[in-house]
Amino acid sequence: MTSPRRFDVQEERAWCPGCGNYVLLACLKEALHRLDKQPHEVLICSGIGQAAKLPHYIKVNCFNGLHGRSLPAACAAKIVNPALAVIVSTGDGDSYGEGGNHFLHAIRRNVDIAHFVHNNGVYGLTKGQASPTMDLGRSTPGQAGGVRSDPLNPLALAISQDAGFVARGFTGEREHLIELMKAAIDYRGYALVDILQPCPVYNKVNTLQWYKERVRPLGGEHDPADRLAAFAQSLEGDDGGIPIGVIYRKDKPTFADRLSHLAAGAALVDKALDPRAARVFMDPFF
Amino acid sequence: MTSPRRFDVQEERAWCPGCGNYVLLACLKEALHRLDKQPHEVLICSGIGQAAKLPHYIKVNCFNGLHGRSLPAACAAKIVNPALAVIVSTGDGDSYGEGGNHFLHAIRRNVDIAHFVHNNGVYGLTKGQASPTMDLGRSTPGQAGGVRSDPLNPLALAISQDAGFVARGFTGEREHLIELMKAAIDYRGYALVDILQPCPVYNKVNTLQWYKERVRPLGGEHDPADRLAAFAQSLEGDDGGIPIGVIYRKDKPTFADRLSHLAAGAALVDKALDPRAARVFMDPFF
Amino acid sequence: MSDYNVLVGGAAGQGVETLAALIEKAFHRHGLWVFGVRDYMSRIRGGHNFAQVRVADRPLHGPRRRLDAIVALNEETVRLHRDRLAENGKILSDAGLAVTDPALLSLPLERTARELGDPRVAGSLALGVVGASFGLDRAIVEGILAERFAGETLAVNVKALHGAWEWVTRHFPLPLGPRPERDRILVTGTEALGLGVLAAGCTFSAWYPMTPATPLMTFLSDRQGEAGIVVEQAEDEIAAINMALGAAYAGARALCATSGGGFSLMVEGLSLAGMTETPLVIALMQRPGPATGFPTRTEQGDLAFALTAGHGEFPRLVTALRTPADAFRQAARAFNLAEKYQLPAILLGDQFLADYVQSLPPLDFGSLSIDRQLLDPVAVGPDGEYLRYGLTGSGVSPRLLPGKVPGQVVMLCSDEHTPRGNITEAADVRTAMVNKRMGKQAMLSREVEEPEFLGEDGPVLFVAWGSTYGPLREAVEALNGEGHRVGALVFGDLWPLPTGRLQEKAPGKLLVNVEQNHSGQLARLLRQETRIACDRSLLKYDGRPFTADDIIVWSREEVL
Amino acid sequence: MSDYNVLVGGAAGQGVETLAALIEKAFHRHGLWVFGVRDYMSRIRGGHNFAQVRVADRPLHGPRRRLDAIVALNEETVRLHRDRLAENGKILSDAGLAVTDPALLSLPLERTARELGDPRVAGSLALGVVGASFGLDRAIVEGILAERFAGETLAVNVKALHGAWEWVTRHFPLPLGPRPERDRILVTGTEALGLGVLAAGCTFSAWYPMTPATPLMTFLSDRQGEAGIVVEQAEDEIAAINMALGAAYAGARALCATSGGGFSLMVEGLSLAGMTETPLVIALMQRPGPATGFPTRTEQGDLAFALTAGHGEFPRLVTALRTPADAFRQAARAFNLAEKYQLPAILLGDQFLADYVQSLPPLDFGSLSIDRQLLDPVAVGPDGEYLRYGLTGSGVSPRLLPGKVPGQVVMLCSDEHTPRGNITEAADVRTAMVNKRMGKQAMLSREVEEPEFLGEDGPVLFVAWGSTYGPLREAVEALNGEGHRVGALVFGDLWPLPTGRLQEKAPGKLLVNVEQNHSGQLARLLRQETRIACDRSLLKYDGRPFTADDIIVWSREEVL
Ligand SMILES: Cc1ncc(C[n+]2csc(CCOP(=O)(O)OP(=O)(O)O)c2C)c(N)n1
Ligand SMILES: Cc1ncc(C[n+]2csc(CCOP(=O)(O)OP(=O)(O)O)c2C)c(N)n1
Ligand code: SF4
Ligand code: SF4
Ligand SMILES: [Mg+2]
Ligand SMILES: [Mg+2]
Repeated sequence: MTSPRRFDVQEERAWCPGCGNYVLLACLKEALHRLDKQPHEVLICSGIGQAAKLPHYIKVNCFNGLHGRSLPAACAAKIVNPALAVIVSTGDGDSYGEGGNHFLHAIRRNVDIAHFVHNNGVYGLTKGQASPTMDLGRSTPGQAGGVRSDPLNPLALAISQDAGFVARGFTGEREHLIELMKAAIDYRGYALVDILQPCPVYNKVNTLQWYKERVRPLGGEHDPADRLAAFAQSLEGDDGGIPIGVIYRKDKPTFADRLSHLAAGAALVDKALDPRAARVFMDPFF
Repeated sequence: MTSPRRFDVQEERAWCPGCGNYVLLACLKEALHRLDKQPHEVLICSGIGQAAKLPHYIKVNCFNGLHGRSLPAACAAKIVNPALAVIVSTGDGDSYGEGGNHFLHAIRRNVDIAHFVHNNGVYGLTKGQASPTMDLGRSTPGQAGGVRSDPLNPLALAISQDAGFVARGFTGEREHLIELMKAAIDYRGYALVDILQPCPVYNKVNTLQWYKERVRPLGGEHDPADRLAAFAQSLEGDDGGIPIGVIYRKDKPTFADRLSHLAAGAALVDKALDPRAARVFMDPFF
Repeated sequence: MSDYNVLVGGAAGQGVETLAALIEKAFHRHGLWVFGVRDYMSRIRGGHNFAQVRVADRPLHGPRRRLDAIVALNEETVRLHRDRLAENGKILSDAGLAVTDPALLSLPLERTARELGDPRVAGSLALGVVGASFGLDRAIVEGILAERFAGETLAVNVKALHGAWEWVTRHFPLPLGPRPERDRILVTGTEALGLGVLAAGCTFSAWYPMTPATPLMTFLSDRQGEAGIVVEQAEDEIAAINMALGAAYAGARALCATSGGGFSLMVEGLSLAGMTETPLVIALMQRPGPATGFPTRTEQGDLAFALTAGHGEFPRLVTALRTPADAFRQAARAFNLAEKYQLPAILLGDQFLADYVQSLPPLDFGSLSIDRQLLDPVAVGPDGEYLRYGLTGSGVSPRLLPGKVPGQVVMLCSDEHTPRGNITEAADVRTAMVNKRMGKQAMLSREVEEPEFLGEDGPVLFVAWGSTYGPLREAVEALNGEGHRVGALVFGDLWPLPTGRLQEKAPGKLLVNVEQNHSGQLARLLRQETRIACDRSLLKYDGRPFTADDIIVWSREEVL
Repeated sequence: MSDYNVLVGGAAGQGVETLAALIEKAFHRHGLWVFGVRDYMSRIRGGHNFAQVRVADRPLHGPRRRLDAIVALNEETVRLHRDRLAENGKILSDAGLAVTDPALLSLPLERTARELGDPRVAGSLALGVVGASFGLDRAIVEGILAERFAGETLAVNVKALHGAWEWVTRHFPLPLGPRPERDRILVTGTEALGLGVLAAGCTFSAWYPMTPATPLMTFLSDRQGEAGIVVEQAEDEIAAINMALGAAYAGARALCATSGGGFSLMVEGLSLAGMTETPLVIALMQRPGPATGFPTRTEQGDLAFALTAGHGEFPRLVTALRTPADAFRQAARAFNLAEKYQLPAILLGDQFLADYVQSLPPLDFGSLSIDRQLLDPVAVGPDGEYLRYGLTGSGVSPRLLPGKVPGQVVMLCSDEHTPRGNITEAADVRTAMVNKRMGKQAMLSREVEEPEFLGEDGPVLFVAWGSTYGPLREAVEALNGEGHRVGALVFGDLWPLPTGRLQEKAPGKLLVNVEQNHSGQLARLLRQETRIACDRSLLKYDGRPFTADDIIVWSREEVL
């Protein structure tokens, strides 16, 4: 099939009406389509949450693992079978809360995967507690009296650790999001796209409209190769407008490039296994 | 006692001769002394590792918990008893590897603690594997063929998340380190001091001498209130010299300041407990 | 009125929960005994959710299969539950729905709501219909609305209620008794547990959201201001338990609550609690596993795990919560025992218990006491060095809080340690410390509570634990009523396992374990500790709770 | 030569390990059978470390208490171990040490080293002394140095060896037999296990450093280039197991190795393996707990935990490693069973087994086979949709690797799922999936291996598991030699528990469980699964391994 419909599956979507996840899913299918991918060539990994249900609604390979733990699984799958286009598409609680340590170290490891974070500011599936990106002071079920921690800034964090592709998308800007997704999947190395995804049920402040009034696509005046400029952009918030687009971009060796001991092109998944081949390792013990 | 010797304990130190940990310990005692602290007023939390043995060698309260998990314990202890001066003194593997997620979120939570990271680039106690701060490409026991991940930059990370006190110390600069420690303990909120601590046994590259040739105390020309400048400094490495001192500093409300529902000064540890006082919470259920 | 069972069903987001809660409270306030269960899907909108509200003039302990009325907020509700409707049962649903059924009482709910200008009052309309149908006192029902809504919203809801009330002819003429004083409460297991936690003086609690433990923490969080405590949402469960341990070390009574997956992440911390002899209470609210399993449903699948979770050997208390009232009492007791023996206590609940709602006599706060067993600071002079892990005659080392005695420091140590709390590698110290820690297990085993015996001594003895208490109690009572001499032992304390009553009751009987899991984990434990084997097993692991009917039918077919 | 036992002791960092390893290899290359154990502290420098090298002309299975020689690198070594020295035993130590002892053979090691201009050759000097003392062949010993050193370093070490050799008069005139061919290997448990892992075709392994699992991963890491595999140090154990699962899903044979604390962090992932039916092998190398415990010592404290670790119910294989040769074979078998039944397999080792070194016949790589049970891609046409969790007659769903068949996708799901692998909440699907998963447990129980029987049928039967095999075997042989009719059953497979041989052997015997833990975890498991109870227990939990002597002495006093 040559339309994005080759990625369709018959599966009822457990998302609320009006949820940004629908748009995100549609954009992802379109991006894969434009990249000419076939279902069996793509692997989407996710954790647990509303966002994390995404791979159930698209026909590709799916590793729907534990809450917070999709990044390590995704990196390993890519290492074992480099032919797969590996994408992590999961929630902000998943990526930055429970999975924060893996986020940090996935940047360092630089495996060639794309990481799409559905940033809705809340834990949707567990009914609206604050996610790490929610603003200080907002009351939620679970944070009576208001959030007491500063919001996490994932883009600034990624830039601080020199991630090679750091971007922000918005479900209210479809074409822009599709192209971001394409670029992230195409990028060789770990690519982060934090996606502003309104949750009309639990996040009554950061609505589609609220974002529409604030987002500001980065134009030619921004040089994504300039790390300090990128860092400054990543700190921009409500006042100066919320920048969307590729904030930082840099080419660097991937994990596979650094795996010098594996012959280029040799995939672990295709390795022939033979116990006798290991006999040589016994030699030094005689 | 009015000398730092009031913090001495009779306990054989399980550190190697020439290890930077000895200096770090001595500086910590001196800093506490200069701050006029008494042993019972101080709590040192640590995880597991060579660095993490520190609280056994100083007479203060000690929470020597799990590898990687000292930050949450320290934050909670401070919340429960604000009268304690709470310090985390532990390894780089502990703080940035196993404990990376807590590092990230301790910044957001901004409990009034000081975090001293013994940064030796290795996992000392487990015999020399790379810690997250070790350079790319270095071979270690466990990373045959060399480290394949970029080093973590803890200071850049802390600045990216707007930690209020971000500093680097060096065991080769004692007086400087003592004053940094003092300032960090005095700071109201989460204070990070990443301390360059040579490990003569397992880190043969980043030796005392190596650092001595490279560190560069930050002088008056650096404005620690300037976040972008601080970020730029945190990226400085071997070439431009390794800056030590307070890189970023900002006053902000602490966790306790945000605990508006607890009467100022009321310590949870001193709360009188009475089952009957809770009876009122049953009223709505009649 | 003997025993009515009303189902309210609809899609997630349609207000099933609100309506069911209103109906429950309305019956409850009439002096009837209520028992309500929830069946929710793991999603926020759509799908199919339902609640069953059972009402009777005597205390109720479990859900029932047969329905007397269905309040259908969508067609699917009728389709899915019609077969359970009693012969002269009624279906109440909106006239706009495509339902045709002889039992149907079609109501213009949506239309009226639109006329009233607020679609959200459909719930109050339905409440009015139910209230009027059951002959309730309108003033009481109005009062309940007034507790939930205010101002404009209240006014329009009351208007809806009135409208519905007038519209309805009385379909179930129920001779309701006099309205009693408010001498009974209506609570979920979560709420009773939360009240127990507050009564126990828990001052610090850390958590990470996870169904079905979330409601407990929301309950506590909502009250943190009034109670003057801290409830902190952590970045993950590992942080949560290590925070709780830091807080307990510093002197708080600390709690963690989670479900199986989160508990898995906590078990290293549990081991730390064991090694460092730090008191801690963990509420483990079970749901079907493994992994993510069925997030919103029920199971008793984590008993075996809880018994030995965490590496190495250390003492612990494992207590299953049987009923809301039991949860209240056990919470308070767990905090006391955790501090008395300086060990972790695990309260085993599950989604069924957490979410069901039951009418109860008020909880007795006066019967609880707080027993911290802390060392009196004046007992430690600045001369004698305080030894956190001192080997004393009592078998429990004295516990002092850090910062409370000048000159004294409190050492907590994760490695094997000396009496002072410093790292050691000595074989003899190790042996003494293991003996001390495990000795506390032996001490604790002398004060665990025997299982509750229900019913009659006879040829069949059921054994069970935790939340199956309610359905099993109803089943045993019904079977006794039919003349079958059956009894049941329902365990609360599970570790250390009390074995006396089982050893006394079991001989000569057919033993049947009734458990909400696949492998019969209680039966295994009984074999392990007593070598008494169950003869038959009634096991259920589809995520839905037992009803008394399930047990009765099975028993009649298999063991009676 | 019948049975010699040499202790090498000193502070951490003094080269105890290197010297002991050289001595071991020297004896080994002479066709003697070697058994070496290590006793290290959890520190890098200082403290007291020692190694015991036992040598005999027959296979050895455990350490011995009595010493025939002590090579002391510091005074403390003599102080700590002198009491174990046999009557005409010898102490070899440097003349510079303050040791006075009739057994002393004082050697100018340090001085000579200084003269040779390299203090690090003291080890080779000591090796020369030992080699000469025991009448070894100098060419063989030199060859061993040549395997370890090169160039200048080799030259100075050889010079040292020669010097020492000449200096020493022969104190133990040992008629060593002819030098056999190199037909035997000398390996630690770790090395044998590592060879098994490589032979099994493990292609991906993720870990986080933790004693005593670290040596295994270092072993694999050091060979990753030559073997063409990936060994990745993760940020934490949670990442490690989730990486391993991602790798296994994608088609690798994946391994994790850790100790108790790290395993605690992995158990949520273990549960995920169970739910998603992903094959995985975990080497759990035990050390004394709880919490950090004794990082460098041994215990069998995690059996009960391993049996039920992880929330929810799922099948697993738990196999204890008894000897290095067993570790080799079991590793290969675990990978096959994990893939055959699509479940996690836990290999239970411990520090004793991981670190002891033993002479063995070569491992038989030819006897191993690799059995992946993957679905042939051509069997899945693009028309029929591949169902990852299909309910087939075989009881095991067909496993396909992702990306291998155009048009087909492979769904892995942590929630309860449909045959395709999508989230479901249906009660009947749940029941079917639980039955399928747990059914694999039943299938597996039909191919577990019965415990090995040692010794003779008689009034006393020991039961044990894992690494106590060696000491127990020596004890049983010795007691049999003394005319005591005792036997032992040593379990490898523990879950599902094979019960046949126990049920056959136990009746009428005094059953004694010999375990390296406090609570007798095997005895509990046997009661649980068979209701057979042990009559007596020999338990040790001070972190040091059993010797045959311990078991013999206790048996003589208590049960013979
Ligand atoms: C170990 C563990 N802890 C907690 C949970 C419960 N849980 C499920 S989803 C979720 C939060 C989801 O939030 P997010 O990742 O932001 O996704 P969203 O629902 O907002 O799309 C949590 C806490 C879990 N499944 N596993
Ligand atoms: C959960 C867990 N994983 C692993 C270990 C093993 N371990 C002990 S110390 C250590 C590394 C210590 O490195 P670092 O924190 O840098 O301290 P250093 O020894 O270098 O001072 C590790 C991995 C452990 N104790 N617990
Ligand atoms: S809860 Fe929010 S994020 Fe989740 S599906 Fe509904 S609208 Fe979307
Ligand atoms: S191993 Fe390194 S860091 Fe650890 S004590 Fe020795 S020198 Fe210091
Ligand atoms: Mg979210
Ligand atoms: Mg370190």
